[in-house]
Amino acid sequence: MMGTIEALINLMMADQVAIPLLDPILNILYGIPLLGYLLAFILWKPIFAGLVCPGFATLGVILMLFPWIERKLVARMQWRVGPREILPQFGGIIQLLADSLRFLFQEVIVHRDAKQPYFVQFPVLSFIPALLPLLFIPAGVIVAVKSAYGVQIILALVCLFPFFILGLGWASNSRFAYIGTVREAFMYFAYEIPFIIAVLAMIVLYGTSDPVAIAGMSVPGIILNPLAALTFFIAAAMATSRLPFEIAEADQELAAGPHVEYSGILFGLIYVMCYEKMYILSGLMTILFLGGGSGPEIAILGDLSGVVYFMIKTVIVMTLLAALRGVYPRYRLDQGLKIGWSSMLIMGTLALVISLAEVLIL
Amino acid sequence: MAAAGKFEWKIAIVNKPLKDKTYFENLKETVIDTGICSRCLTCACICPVDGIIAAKPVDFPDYKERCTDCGACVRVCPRFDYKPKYGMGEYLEFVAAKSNRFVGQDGAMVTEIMMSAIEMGMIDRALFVGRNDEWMTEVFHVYDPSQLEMGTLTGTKYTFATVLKDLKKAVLLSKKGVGIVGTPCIVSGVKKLQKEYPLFRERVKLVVGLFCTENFHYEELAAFLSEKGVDHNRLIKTDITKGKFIATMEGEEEPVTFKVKELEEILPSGCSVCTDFTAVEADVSVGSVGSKPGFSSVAVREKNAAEVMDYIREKGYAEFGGDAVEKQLEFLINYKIGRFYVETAEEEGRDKSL
Amino acid sequence: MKKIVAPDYGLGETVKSHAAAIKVAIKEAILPQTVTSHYPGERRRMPDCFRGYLRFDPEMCISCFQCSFICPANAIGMREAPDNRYYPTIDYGKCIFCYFCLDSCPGGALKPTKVHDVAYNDVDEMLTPTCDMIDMPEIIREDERYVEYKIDEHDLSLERVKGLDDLAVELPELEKISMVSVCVAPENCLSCRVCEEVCESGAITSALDGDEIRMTIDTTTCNGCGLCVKECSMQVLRLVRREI
Amino acid sequence: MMKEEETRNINIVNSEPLSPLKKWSAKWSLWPCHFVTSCCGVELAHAYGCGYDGERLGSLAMGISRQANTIIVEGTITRKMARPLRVVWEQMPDPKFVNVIGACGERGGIFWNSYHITHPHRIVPVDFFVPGCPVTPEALLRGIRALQDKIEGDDRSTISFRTVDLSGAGGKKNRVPESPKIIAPTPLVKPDIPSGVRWEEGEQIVEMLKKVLGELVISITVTDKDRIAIKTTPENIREVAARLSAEMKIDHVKSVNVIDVPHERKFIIEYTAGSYEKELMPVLFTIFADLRSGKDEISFPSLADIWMSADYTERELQDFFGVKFEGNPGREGNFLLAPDTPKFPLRRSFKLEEERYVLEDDKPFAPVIDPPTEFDIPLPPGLEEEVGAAGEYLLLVGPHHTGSGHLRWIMRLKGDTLSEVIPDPGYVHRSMEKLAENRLYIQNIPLFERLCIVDPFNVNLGYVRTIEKALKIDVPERATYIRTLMAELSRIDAFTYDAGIFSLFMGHSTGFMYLWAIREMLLEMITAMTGSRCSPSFIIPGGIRRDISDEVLNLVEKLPTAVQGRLRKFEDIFVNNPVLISRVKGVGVLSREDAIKAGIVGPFLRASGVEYDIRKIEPYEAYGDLDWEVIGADDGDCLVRFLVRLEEMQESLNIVKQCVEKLKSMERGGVMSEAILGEYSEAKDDIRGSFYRVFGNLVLPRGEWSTVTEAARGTLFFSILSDGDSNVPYRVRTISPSWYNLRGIIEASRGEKMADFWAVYGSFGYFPPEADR
Repeated sequence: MMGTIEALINLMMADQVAIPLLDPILNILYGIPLLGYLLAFILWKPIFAGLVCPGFATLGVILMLFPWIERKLVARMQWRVGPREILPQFGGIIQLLADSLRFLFQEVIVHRDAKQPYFVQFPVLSFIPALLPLLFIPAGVIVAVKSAYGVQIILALVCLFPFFILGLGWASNSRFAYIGTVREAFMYFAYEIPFIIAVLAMIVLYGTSDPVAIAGMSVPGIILNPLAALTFFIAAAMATSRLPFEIAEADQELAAGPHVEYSGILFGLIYVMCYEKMYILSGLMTILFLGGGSGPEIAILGDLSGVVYFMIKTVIVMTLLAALRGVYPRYRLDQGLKIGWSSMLIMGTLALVISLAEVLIL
Repeated sequence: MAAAGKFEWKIAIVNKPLKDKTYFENLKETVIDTGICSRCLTCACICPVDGIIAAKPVDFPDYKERCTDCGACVRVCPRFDYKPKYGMGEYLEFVAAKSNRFVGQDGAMVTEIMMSAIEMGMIDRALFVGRNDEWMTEVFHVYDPSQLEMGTLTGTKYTFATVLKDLKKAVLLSKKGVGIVGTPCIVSGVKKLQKEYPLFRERVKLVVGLFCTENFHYEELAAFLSEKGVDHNRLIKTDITKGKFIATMEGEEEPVTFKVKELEEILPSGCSVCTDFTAVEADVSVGSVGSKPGFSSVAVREKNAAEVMDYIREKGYAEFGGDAVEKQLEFLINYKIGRFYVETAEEEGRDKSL
Repeated sequence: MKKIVAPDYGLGETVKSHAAAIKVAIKEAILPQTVTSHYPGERRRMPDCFRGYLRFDPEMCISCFQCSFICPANAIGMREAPDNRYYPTIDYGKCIFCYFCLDSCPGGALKPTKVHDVAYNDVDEMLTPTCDMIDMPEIIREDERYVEYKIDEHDLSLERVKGLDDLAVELPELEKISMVSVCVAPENCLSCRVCEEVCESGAITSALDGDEIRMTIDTTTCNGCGLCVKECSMQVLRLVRREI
Repeated sequence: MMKEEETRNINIVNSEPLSPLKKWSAKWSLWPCHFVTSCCGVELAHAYGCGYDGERLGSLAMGISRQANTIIVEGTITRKMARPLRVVWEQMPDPKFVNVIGACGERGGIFWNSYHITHPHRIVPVDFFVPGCPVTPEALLRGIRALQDKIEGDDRSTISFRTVDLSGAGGKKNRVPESPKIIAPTPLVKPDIPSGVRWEEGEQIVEMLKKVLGELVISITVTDKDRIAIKTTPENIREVAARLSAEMKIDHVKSVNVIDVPHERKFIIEYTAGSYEKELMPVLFTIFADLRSGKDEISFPSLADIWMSADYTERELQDFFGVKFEGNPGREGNFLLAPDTPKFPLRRSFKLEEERYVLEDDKPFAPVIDPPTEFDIPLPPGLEEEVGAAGEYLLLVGPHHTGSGHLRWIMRLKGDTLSEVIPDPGYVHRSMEKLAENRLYIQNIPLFERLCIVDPFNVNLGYVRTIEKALKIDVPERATYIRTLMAELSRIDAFTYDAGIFSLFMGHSTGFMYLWAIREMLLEMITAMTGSRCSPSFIIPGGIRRDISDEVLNLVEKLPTAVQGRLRKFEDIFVNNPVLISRVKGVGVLSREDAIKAGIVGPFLRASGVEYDIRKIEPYEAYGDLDWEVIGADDGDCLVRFLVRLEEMQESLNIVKQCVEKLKSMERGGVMSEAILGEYSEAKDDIRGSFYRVFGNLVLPRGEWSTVTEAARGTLFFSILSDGDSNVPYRVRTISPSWYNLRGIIEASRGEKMADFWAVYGSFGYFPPEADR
């Protein structure tokens, strides 16, 4: 028994997140029984990836802060201020805390016409595809599950999202939700193929589909194949229902489409899920095109330096996606489909050709 | 215009027989309660607080609170100091005529005279008596011939009209002048108003009197008629010819008829003391008696009315059927005078017996 | 007629206008032309002609009812004060702030304020009786600055000034048009004394003088409210200019 | 029931043990649901627009009732809107809060005795009432702040008064004066009384008409310049209309009117038609016939198949008067009114509550209105079966839908294609016409202004011009320039509003905000000039209420360039955005013929190629002296409809510039016509102190007086029927541009994709309070 624990601790100690800055403190903490074990456990790279970054903790912070960033940024573009009075000294940074608590405490209405078990299940279940990809996304050298097929797995899980949205809409049993769902389904077909082609182009280019390996490449993908990056970015905007492709949710037309009947914490979950999706796609984009956690090494942070770079890049991508809201109006469904099936498909194919050419020539 | 200081004017106090009571109580006791009230509503017309209403009998329900005790009602009441008028009265001409423009009872000359006066610009509105679907009388201000199209303005109404109640309002709203049509008692009221107040002298430009034997209270007449089998919802036309009352109803071929005499049982007391059949004081009196069927007899008494008649002649608006025969009226004139004396005698007799 | 032609974008123009849109967005994200005023921390300074809550000065009121008559929302009801005069009360549950009342008030008894941001928790409280209208109302104020909108040739900008904006407004005195009631047709007078009853200033009096009634209008005390003229059923009275 | 409900939500927030967290989160996350009920919604948009930005307080204007927790009732709740209000309230999860803004929602405001309003606090529990008409954004935010305080446990009104003792020496008890209204008994109601104006072309047209119509008509009268009244009979009217339409090219109806004349036992049915042929453009042809009202059902032949533009108006009158228009394609049931509205409310026999001028006790005076007991709004009978049989499905959009405005669109969809949109208006029908019949002429100025508080001066001007036309008053030159200036500011005001909503419909909130910044500037100007942001009631018969100072003029002078600066950014980010262009180009096309047929007006008609601008063809105010151009286009799609208005805005700024220049060179003062002031001629610079004395007894000459005014969204028709004696109008008919354009929206969206409906809707700048009247 003791032996197993010992072995486990050794295993964990061998693969700890190295943070030179915190070393003195950590060394003391390691010495304390139990707490030391706990710390070792948390700082064990696979666990650290899952629990801290890019996993739960980071996700939590992102979810609490990013909508605020989005709202502030768009507000700025729109000549106004955005959330503020809740904490005027810090520009209302805790706004989302209030909103999410309010959702938590608010009544959840499951209306009579809803397909009731599913109506409650789907928002909860949708966390599976939302959380699992995080295990495969490397923040620098920290990753929960190393896999040679990491990118494909992420892709596969991300592609599960629309099914849950379809489920939400179906379970809502409302006409607006229904139309929103149909739109979501149509859009899914439109962006999925260019999206996959763009990723494929990068896999071809890199010759590997291990996210850690891809992130470690010396030249970022956006320079190698900007067209693929653009295709991926637009497809990501479509997949996350950002303007100008906010077609399924279309507030003014469908009153938020699939989400129209959700209230209280169930809506809170859906709201969170949308941002998770954005986080994952931005993370994927960072890995595929922006070199993941690479950047000038900050010695004092050790392994965390990669994490920091990864997070900065991801948040920038997310911000860009969010900023679209301030710039563009919304396309019509058929236009969205046309863009997906024509321009983007062509762009994706061209990107693939470029990748192949680069691979063949270089 | 007004210099600083005081602005004064004086009004003579009206006599009241019962010194310790208000004017309205005077009016009530001497006229309304004694039954000589003709329901002409001259008092309601002049009342400054608009409190006197055309109830049966005429009343001022909350006079204790609202009456300002100004005496105007007493001052204008034609029956307060009643000197009965009778006979044919003076007239400039007495002709039979028939309007070419309007259709109404007999010659529709009342309508013609009023409309011509409006057309001439003598008056800008005329007060007519209309009726609603229940055959209740209502006042109708006529400004334009097109308003006559609905057809409830012409023809005899047989029930008391409230036309005088609106006279002050009409006079104040009018810019040129007002014409009024009424029974002899209403005409007396208007003349009394004109005598007392310059406002009415200036603004009431034409008073058309109607030949009248009596009028009824609406409720009583309605009850009487329904007893006779007249349904006022379907009533189209009423008429009196040769001592018979004829009521034509929609959907029934045979009109209901009965003798006029029968109506005497519901004759209001105010009418029974009236002896004026031809509206002696009017500017022009119009009636059907005295001329051949389809024509009206027009007794032109004053100059203003003569002007209107000249205008009608000039424009050819009416067909003239020669002079009307005064003789034919005598029966009714005398009937009315006779009735008065019988009534008074009866009443005096009763008094004696008490 | 000047005809508008719809634009037809080629690829070049499309890219260009995409770029233009993005450029504006970036520019505004970095250097925004924000126009937000931070109510309740600061409040907009309204011009003096702003129509807010009304104040009332009983000294100037001639009880002419004109504010009540003109009010399109019937928000002003005259109410008898303990001194038997009729003063206005305003129901802010109906008031539409058109200031017809203020413009009608011949005595200048109604005065404007710039109070407009008020919330009531009970709809019945919204009726403001006369006695409450005399002093400036107190409202909850959290403002420390006031904002003035400055518009110049280039842009609209906000100018923030520390301090509290005074919400009371004194309008410049206007030349009053003073009227007085006179009798133009005494022969039509019914001597009903309605004018006397309606006269708040006590300028109209009646007295028995032998067998006549003497009606008197004291033109010095008459405040020209016009109620007697309006109420006279024979229209024997008229308002005329007071000669000075 | 209501008492429990009132405290329920605050009890939830107060319940232990997590109450501090609950309070804190609820306080800073008051999301108002999208429930625009009336014109105060404009100021709500300002409170959440960039000028005040309600989001600062954590109050995000979120559309959907399920996710929001606050209802801000914006003004009037009509009988029809009362139902959605209750439904929305019930859809919302607890804890939830309700604020009522605007006088209409409290005790009815200017519509206090309307037959179609209710009091929201009798339908849902209300936390706070904010006075104003419309409320200012600051007041709205004060309501939010008060609500926040209430959640924290401090429930109070935000105003307190110092009570001053009024008791003095008791005088004599005074008599209470009577109502100032003069109502003539059995008045003469006649639409064809000549005003005595010489108009030679009119005589020629009458000759022509006589030739065309021959025996079919009773009389043809020139009543006024540019107005010809044709009297006919109910039997002949269809033939008259058919001939006029075929031979005289009279191609649209401006108004259908029913005048109830109970004392003459008749209805006058009146069609006011016009033509878009160059030479007949300014002339109004009033074709009317008397309809005897008997005891049976009253019916009149419909002209909707000859003039499609008469269709909706006939349906509306069917609700109002119970006059059945035989042959009108409308469905059964009420078109405009709620199912439980009193029957035929515009008949004269339907009496409204009378005003009270004296308050006897401390009770505020408002009629007691029972709220509706049922909360669904029925669909037209048989529609669902019909739609099912056609293989289509129904989508009910509104009235509390984020993209519906205040009316319900019943969409018949086949796949993603709209086969038909059936409008269900009337949610903001506040019975202005009926109210106007019960108020003094002058009191109707603010009343009609509530038609459209984003275009207040034009509506104001429309009504006032009608009065001036009747009274034959000339307005002083300075006043005409100020009025023109204001009318143009108002045009920009309305355009920026509509364009803002359009960008929102297109999903572009930045465009909305940019325009709202421009609107803040405009409203600042309007406030500086008049003292009110949205409802100035500044234009009065004979001039304006007071002169404008030079300082304000200096401000206005700078406005055009400042606006243009901001507008350029809006153009870059929204108008020229390729996404927008691809969204709206070629969508919702109305050809010239279709546009005229559907009866659309204003810039939307011009966008379809009809050169019709009342400011040009019949210049009123100062338009004749100014240098400007009519803007039009040929495409008739959503894009040019929008671009035409955008260009028109530039033209308006240009006019503003010219007006200011002219005004600065003019001597100050004298902005009221002395003819109307009479003895009160000192009031010519400032009406203060003499308003009632001058206007209280305003009486119009007898007859019907009609004007058309070019409001921001097109022709605004006013017709006042006066009996010549009363100081209240006998009948006022107004048809607003949005009501005309409603048909345009329906016609243009037919066969388009579902999402394009909002492009069409937005491009028409439909403003429901204006349409519903």
